[in-house]
Amino acid sequence: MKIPYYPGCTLNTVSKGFDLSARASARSVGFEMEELAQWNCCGATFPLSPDNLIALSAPAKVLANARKGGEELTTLCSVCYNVLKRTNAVMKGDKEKRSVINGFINEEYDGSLSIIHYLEILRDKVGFDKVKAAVKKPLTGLKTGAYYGCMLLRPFEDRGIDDSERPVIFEDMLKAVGAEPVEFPNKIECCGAHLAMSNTGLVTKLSGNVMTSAADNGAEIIVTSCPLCQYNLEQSQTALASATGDYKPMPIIYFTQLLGLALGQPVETLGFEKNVWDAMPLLKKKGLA
Amino acid sequence: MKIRLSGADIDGPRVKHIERVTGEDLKHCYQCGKCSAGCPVSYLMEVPPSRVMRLLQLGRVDDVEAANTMWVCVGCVQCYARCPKGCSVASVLEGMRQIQLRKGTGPTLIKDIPIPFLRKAPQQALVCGFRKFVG
Amino acid sequence: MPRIGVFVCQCGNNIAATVDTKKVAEEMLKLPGVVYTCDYKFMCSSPGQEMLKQTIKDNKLDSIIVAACSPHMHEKTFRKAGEAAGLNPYRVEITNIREQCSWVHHDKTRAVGTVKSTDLTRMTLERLKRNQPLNKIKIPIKKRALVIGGGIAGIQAALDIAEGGIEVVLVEREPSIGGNMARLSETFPTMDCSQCILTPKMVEAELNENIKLYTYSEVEKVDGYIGNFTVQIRKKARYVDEDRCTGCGECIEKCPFNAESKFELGLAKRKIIYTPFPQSVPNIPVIDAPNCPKIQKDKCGACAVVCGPKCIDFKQEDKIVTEEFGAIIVATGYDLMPNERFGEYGYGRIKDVINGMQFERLASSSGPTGGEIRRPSDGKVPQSIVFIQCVGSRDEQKGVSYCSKVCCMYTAKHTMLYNHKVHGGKSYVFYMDIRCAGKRYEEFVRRAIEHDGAMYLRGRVSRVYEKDGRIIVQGADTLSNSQVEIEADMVVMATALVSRPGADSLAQKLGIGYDKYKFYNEYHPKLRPVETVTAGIFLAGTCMGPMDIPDSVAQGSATASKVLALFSANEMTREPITALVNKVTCNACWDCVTACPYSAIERDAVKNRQGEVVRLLAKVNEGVCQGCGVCVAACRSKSIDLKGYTDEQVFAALAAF
Amino acid sequence: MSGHTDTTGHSGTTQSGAFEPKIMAFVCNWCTYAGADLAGTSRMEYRPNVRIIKLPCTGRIDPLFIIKAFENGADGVLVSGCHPGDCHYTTGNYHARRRWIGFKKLLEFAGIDMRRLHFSWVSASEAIKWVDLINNVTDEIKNLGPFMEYKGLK
Ligand SMILES: Cc1cc2nc3c(=O)[nH]c(=O)nc-3n(C[C@H](O)[C@H](O)[C@H](O)COP(=O)(O)OP(=O)(O)OC[C@H]3O[C@@H](n4cnc5c(N)ncnc54)[C@H](O)[C@@H]3O)c2cc1C
Ligand SMILES: Cc1cc2nc3c(=O)[nH]c(=O)nc-3n(C[C@H](O)[C@H](O)[C@H](O)COP(=O)(O)OP(=O)(O)OC[C@H]3O[C@@H](n4cnc5c(N)ncnc54)[C@H](O)[C@@H]3O)c2cc1C
Ligand code: SF4
Ligand code: SF4
Ligand code: SF4
Ligand code: SF4
Ligand code: SF4
Ligand code: SF4
Ligand code: SF4
Ligand code: SF4
Repeated sequence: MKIPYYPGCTLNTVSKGFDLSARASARSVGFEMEELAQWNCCGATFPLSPDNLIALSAPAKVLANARKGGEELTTLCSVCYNVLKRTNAVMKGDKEKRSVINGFINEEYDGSLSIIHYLEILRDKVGFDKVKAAVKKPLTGLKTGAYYGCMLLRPFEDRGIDDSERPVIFEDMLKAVGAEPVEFPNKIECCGAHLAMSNTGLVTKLSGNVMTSAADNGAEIIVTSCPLCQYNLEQSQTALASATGDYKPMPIIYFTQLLGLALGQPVETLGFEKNVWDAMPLLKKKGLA
Repeated sequence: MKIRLSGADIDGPRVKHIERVTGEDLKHCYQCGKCSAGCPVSYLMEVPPSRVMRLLQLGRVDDVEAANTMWVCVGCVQCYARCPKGCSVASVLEGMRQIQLRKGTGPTLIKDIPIPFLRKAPQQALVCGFRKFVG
Repeated sequence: MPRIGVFVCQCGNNIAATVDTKKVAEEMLKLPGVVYTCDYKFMCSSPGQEMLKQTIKDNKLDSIIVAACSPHMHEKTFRKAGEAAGLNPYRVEITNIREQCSWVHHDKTRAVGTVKSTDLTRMTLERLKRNQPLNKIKIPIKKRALVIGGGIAGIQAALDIAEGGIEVVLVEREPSIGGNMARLSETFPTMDCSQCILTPKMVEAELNENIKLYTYSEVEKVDGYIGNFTVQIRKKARYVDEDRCTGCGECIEKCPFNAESKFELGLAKRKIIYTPFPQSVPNIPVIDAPNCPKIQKDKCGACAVVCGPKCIDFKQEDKIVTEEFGAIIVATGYDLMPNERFGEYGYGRIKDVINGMQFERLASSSGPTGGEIRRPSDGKVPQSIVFIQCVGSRDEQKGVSYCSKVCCMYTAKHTMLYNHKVHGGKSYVFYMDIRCAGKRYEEFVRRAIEHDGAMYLRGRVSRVYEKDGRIIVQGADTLSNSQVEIEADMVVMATALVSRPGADSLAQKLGIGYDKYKFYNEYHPKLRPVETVTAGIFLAGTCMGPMDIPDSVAQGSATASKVLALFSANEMTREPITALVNKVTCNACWDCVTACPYSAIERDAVKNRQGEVVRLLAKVNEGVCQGCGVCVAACRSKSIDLKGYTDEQVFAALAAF
Repeated sequence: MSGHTDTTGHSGTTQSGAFEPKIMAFVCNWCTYAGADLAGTSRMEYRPNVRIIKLPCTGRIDPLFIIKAFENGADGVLVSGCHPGDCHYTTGNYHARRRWIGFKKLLEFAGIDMRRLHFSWVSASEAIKWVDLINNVTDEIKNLGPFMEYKGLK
């Protein structure tokens, strides 16, 4: 099974580990991620004002190119997923906008692509039971907080990945690889997103809420699907630790890094070295690395 | 506080402009407050989300523009996802931000970006941030 | 040649002032078929009517026209007079020369009025010539009533009808009657204990000789029409012989297995052989077959061993009984919206987030906690409770757009009950509006706030989550314009009242309408609030939309009086203005069937002697047809016509215009 | 014998010789007929050119009725029933309306100027609306002049 894949700009650069571990894991469970021959940045934000069609031309271009290569498109980054999926809905459902946007990008794209997140492939196409069967090193005892953030789930009418209030897809994946998912209330609350640029105080507060919520419920490590979440959580831990004496920073990693580990990829290929808060001591302690 | 209401403000061109740019019908909001209740940055906003809707219903565009609300909104869409009436305060705020940015009257929040940020932050943060704050 | 008489009324000066009635009468006499005409001062007066009757007899008239006031005034009068003189009443036609002519055309020369009156009367004449004598439709009435649904609305209807000396069958889906009210603790606005006011009515329904209870039963099929319904009822297997069971409860006592109690909404367990609640009517247990090891795997059988009168029968099967009724009352009630839809409130994840009906059970002295407010997770008495109103109601995105009408009141009631039972307990209520418009309702809510200390917060809740063993409720108070956070021990959601699952399929069996939420439609929301478009079928209680007990009871009684009024005659007479299919030309396209607003047209078949279907054709059920004529216009092959308003008549009138 | 009788014995003109249109009105029994009755009991005055045919419901009106009315010399036709949602037969008037959409095309095809055909809703309490309607329609048809297309067909 080959599935066309849109990496997005972040995975191509700072978050290379996310990309590599995902590709390797895909091979272990029986599919191939085929990077689009031609792609551009999706714009990293879905414009909320409906008259802002210009902002849709970049993601529409991605979609139009992808459609030439197949009927499906997968991504890893939550933001790319959100932007592409919502843009696709516009291209499919709104004839007028479609023709304007197609005019901008000089294409004839009709919204017929289906956008599926990597997690959805694992759940719906591969099946978590097959993932489980492929596990070589079960992550037994690893108390993991799955942090969804906003973009995988909202807004609900375009969601696809799971119930926007009570998602379980991440936890199901973690169970399949033998880890112990930790339920924590802030798993669907915002990390502060792009305010990282203008208001670090605010980001520290919001990300801090996420992490204390996870830590209070016993998480030893947090997985995400979004480079921006990953960055914000990581960056906020220093301030958080100094503000509240009893908070101990924990590794914030991509879910594919854990997946890859469980599927038997060598730990050095998973990109853990890029993390600010090193995962290795924890993994070693648990006998996983 | 005393507000002098007039039809010219309530149905005025500025409100209509916001409705057109944002695609939202402000009348739909019935002031349940769910958006303000769930918004992660509501506590920081000078005018919380549900009040944004109310002030705009009253035609008080200036009051909303003067507040920090649209600049601290993180765009998490929680307000929209849970609004029982399907209103998107997120879109209203983004639209109002766009209006200001297009006019060049918005504050310049990202004059100087910290170098370490530039070096380490994911690309998407930059792209997104510039989109949100520069238009 | 017909023998037609035309009587032109002067109405004193009301008509004569602007219409030369004499001239109209003379003009009419010139027309073929007319053998007698006259004008007269007051046709409707006694001498006028006498003159009419005498003239009909003397001149052997076979049909007449009275040119006078609107048929809405005196059509009945003159049809009666004609009938008394031996005419078929439908051979009496009225021309309206007063409201349509003399009163609206004030020309003193009488020219305009006379011309128009002559035209109108001539048109009537041509219609009349093509008139068929019609006979009032007489429908015998089967004087028995069926009530579907044994909640308070259905029970009330059944009791009132029985009181009037009429037999009633009450069909209830569950093993006991009582419905939702049986679950309630105390009831607003007077705070009577629900069981105390409901149980006597349930017992009365059981003992009343005129009421036959079919519990654990459902309506399977409905045929016929007003006065003459034939209904099949499925009596589900109870596995207990109803006639012999004494209700001793031995079997329940000895049954070794448990299952979740539907009646207690997951807050308690019950045995496999059970009655839903102690005061069940009838007090006869049923076996929950899917969970009974004896029925499933032939293991156990303890109940049969202990039953003295030997009434347990593991082989019992469903039974279908067929009964006939003259009228049907539907009172199938409501359900609560499944809470799972509201993930943000933590339902399903947090054990102590419950709905209002579960709270009723906790507050009920016959409930799982004996009336003590204890939270489900650990049985502790909650020191603070957050009540969330409008959960699912007034929420067009995830719920329903309507207001559930009773939840503002019952939430206020809950805060009072809580305050009475848990001293020092604090209740918080998130509301959007307080909709308590009944008699003494506003006072009730103010009492909850002012006397029982409920803290009302205007706004919705957006998040409910657990932290350190407490429930954190994050909401907004739009009056103070701030986000509020409350640490609570329990959360009670006032979830929306919705229609019963399967309400639509029952409606289809009955041929009654329902709205997009599957609540049943009344005939007219103001003037015929308990009738349906299907004559003889009535609605009571919450199956038509959320309402409280006083309204449900009022409706139950209203339907009963409708039924008693219907049954006060031995047969019904109906206007014979109904549609009729031409059997020769009908080509079974069924256009009329789909067009008829009353489902009065059936797909019928002509069979040969061997009983084989020769061809299909439409057939109008006269008992149901209301005479609107929609079918006639719908039929492209002109194979259906409306008596009294036939195409031929209309064309004749047009030709005379 | 057809045509408005008038004092001069001529059809379609008054003594003064001015054109007086003939208008056929199909109305439902429950709403418009009662509304017209109310105009009468209130002694309102309106133009005398209209002749009413009462039907149980506008849903009963066969499009052919209208063609026949024109064939029989009508210069204008009026159809009026209950307001949407108020139909005595719950949905009869919806059926009627739905049929008109297709029917309009047919009428145009049959050479009938749509300005000669009026649809309206008049409830039992709308006497004034009825009066205005008749006056307006009469004046409009008067302006259009006699309907000649079908004259001579009969
Ligand atoms: C939490 C809560 C608290 C309330 N408190 C109050 C209060 O204090 N005071 C007050 O006035 N009102 C109160 N109400 C409202 C009250 O419950 C209703 O007004 C009342 O119970 C409606 O009665 P009903 O007979 O219409 O319906 P139901 O009680 O629902 O009865 C319908 C019956 O029909 C049966 N049935 C359904 N479908 C079929 C079928 N197809 N065939 C056969 N039988 C069928 C059902 O099993 C049921 O027994 C409260 C409501 C709620 C949710
Ligand atoms: C401004 C306003 C607008 C409204 N609009 C609506 C609406 O849009 N929709 C709606 O559903 N409801 C509406 N209502 C409510 C509606 O008017 C009432 O529900 C309804 O009229 C009540 O009818 P009734 O027969 O109970 O009382 P009434 O209409 O008051 O009739 C009582 C009758 O009894 C007579 N009477 C009184 N005492 C005696 C006596 N001792 N002996 C003999 N006769 C007596 C009176 O003269 C009167 O004729 C409105 C009410 C108001 C005030
Ligand atoms: S949630 Fe929606 S309806 Fe409620 S106050 Fe906010 S915008 Fe208005
Ligand atoms: S999108 Fe903005 S206003 Fe809406 S909840 Fe998120 S931060 Fe608040
Ligand atoms: S029958 Fe009618 S028109 Fe004649 S007198 Fe009686 S009320 Fe007047
Ligand atoms: S033991 Fe027998 S008689 Fe007693 S309740 Fe049970 S079934 Fe009825
Ligand atoms: S046979 Fe079934 S119902 Fe009877 S006692 Fe055993 S489990 Fe209970
Ligand atoms: S009755 Fe009150 S709580 Fe219930 S839906 Fe209506 S407003 Fe909301
Ligand atoms: S006249 Fe009306 S009610 Fe009767 S069969 Fe025809 S459409 Fe149905
Ligand atoms: S529409 Fe006419 S032809 Fe068709 S089934 Fe009905 S009566 Fe027969």
